[in-house]
Amino acid sequence: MSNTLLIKDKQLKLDKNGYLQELAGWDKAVAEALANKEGLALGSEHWELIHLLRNFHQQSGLIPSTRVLVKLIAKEFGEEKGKSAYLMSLFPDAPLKKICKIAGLPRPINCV
Amino acid sequence: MTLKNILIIIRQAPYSSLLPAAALDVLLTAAAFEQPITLLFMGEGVQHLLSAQNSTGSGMKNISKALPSLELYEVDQVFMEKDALANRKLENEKLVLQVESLSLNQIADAIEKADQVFNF
Amino acid sequence: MTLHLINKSPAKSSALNECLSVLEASNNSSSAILLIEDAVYSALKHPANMALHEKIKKLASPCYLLKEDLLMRGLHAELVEGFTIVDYAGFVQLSLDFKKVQSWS
Amino acid sequence: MQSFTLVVFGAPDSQSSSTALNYAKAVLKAGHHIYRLFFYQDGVFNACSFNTPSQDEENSSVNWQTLIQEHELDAVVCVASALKRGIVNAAEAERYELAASNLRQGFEISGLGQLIDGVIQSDRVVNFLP
Repeated sequence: MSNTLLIKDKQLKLDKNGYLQELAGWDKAVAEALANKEGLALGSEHWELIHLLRNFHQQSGLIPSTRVLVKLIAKEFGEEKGKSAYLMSLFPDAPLKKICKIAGLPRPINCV
Repeated sequence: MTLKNILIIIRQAPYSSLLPAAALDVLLTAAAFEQPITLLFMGEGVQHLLSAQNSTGSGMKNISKALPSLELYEVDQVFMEKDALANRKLENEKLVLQVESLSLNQIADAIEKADQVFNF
Repeated sequence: MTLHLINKSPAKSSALNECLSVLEASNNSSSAILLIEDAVYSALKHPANMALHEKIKKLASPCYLLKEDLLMRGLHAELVEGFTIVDYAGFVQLSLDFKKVQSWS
Repeated sequence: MQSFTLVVFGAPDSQSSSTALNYAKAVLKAGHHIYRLFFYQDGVFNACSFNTPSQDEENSSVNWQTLIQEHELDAVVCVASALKRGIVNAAEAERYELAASNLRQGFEISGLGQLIDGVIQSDRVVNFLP
């Protein structure tokens, strides 16, 4: 069944996979709570990528593939960080799904 | 992997049809498969390049927002039909992306060179 | 070496007209056009179609009509000359005679 | 023998869906191979098992299904188009907590990548536009 994320006075509905149902309810506290559910504590490096992805989505309307996200990171923060290993170290296992979930973006539909 | 030259032609105006958004999805997927891609705006399709669009609240996708990001997808062959803007008195409008123009003759060549054309 | 497939009436879509403009400007005459569904109305002897017919006549590329779509719409006598009629088997064969099929909507 | 991928854009009650079906039959009759049928945009409605046209009308979904099953064709329904239009298999119905699943047997839900794979693998790709 659907679960709910409780943050102070806010109640946010999550879908079965833990994604926000109403993306408009997202804020930093929500991101931290969502990350917590994934066993992650958000540091400045996580935030850097979350803001990058949110800005990219807002500007382009696109959810990038992992490969494109890595290139976007490289373009923005340099080749050192623009590696899938870096993304993987911050958002382990399924990095794209995980970062989308925490950043309050739609679940990426795997087109391949 | 076999590479196929894929030419995607967008000829429908924005918002009148779902086909341009479908064409963009085909393009992004073909890019994920690392196929050589060319994108061409023809006829009414050049209207997608106008930057003054705002579809907020309409429920329609504004695909022009995605065009400046195509470079990240390694799609750098983006063209428009020569005269298509001028014929619509749009040559002084601001565009979301600077693209090269192709004459009809060059468009015919691009079609001949492609292995597959998606003309939406 | 392209088979251009068009399925809209010329009254509703500029597809045929735009396709003809590209073929006119092409150095290569080894393409063809196949009109299916409502595009078969383009072959009617009708003043509105005259400009299209002039373009088609000047073109080196052959122009085909899908038989089943003509019959479905009851079109026989009123067609202009210069079109070749093919059935679905011919449609498949044409798809193979050319290097690729490009659909216009 | 040549291989074909057909892209079906039209809903069951559109002529473009029926053109694609007739074309598919003609391809098989001529002894060629259909590598894949790809149902895209409104074409995904052909994969809905809830379609119930009046008894005196053709059921395009059933006609497609018959062809697919008789010739064991690979019939892929674009997942993004399908979800938007409420066509789901059991797995998607569970994932999105929907009341029922309605994908017709013989069809399979997958991504747009299957269309690009069709472009790469087959000799001809024919788009049946709406």
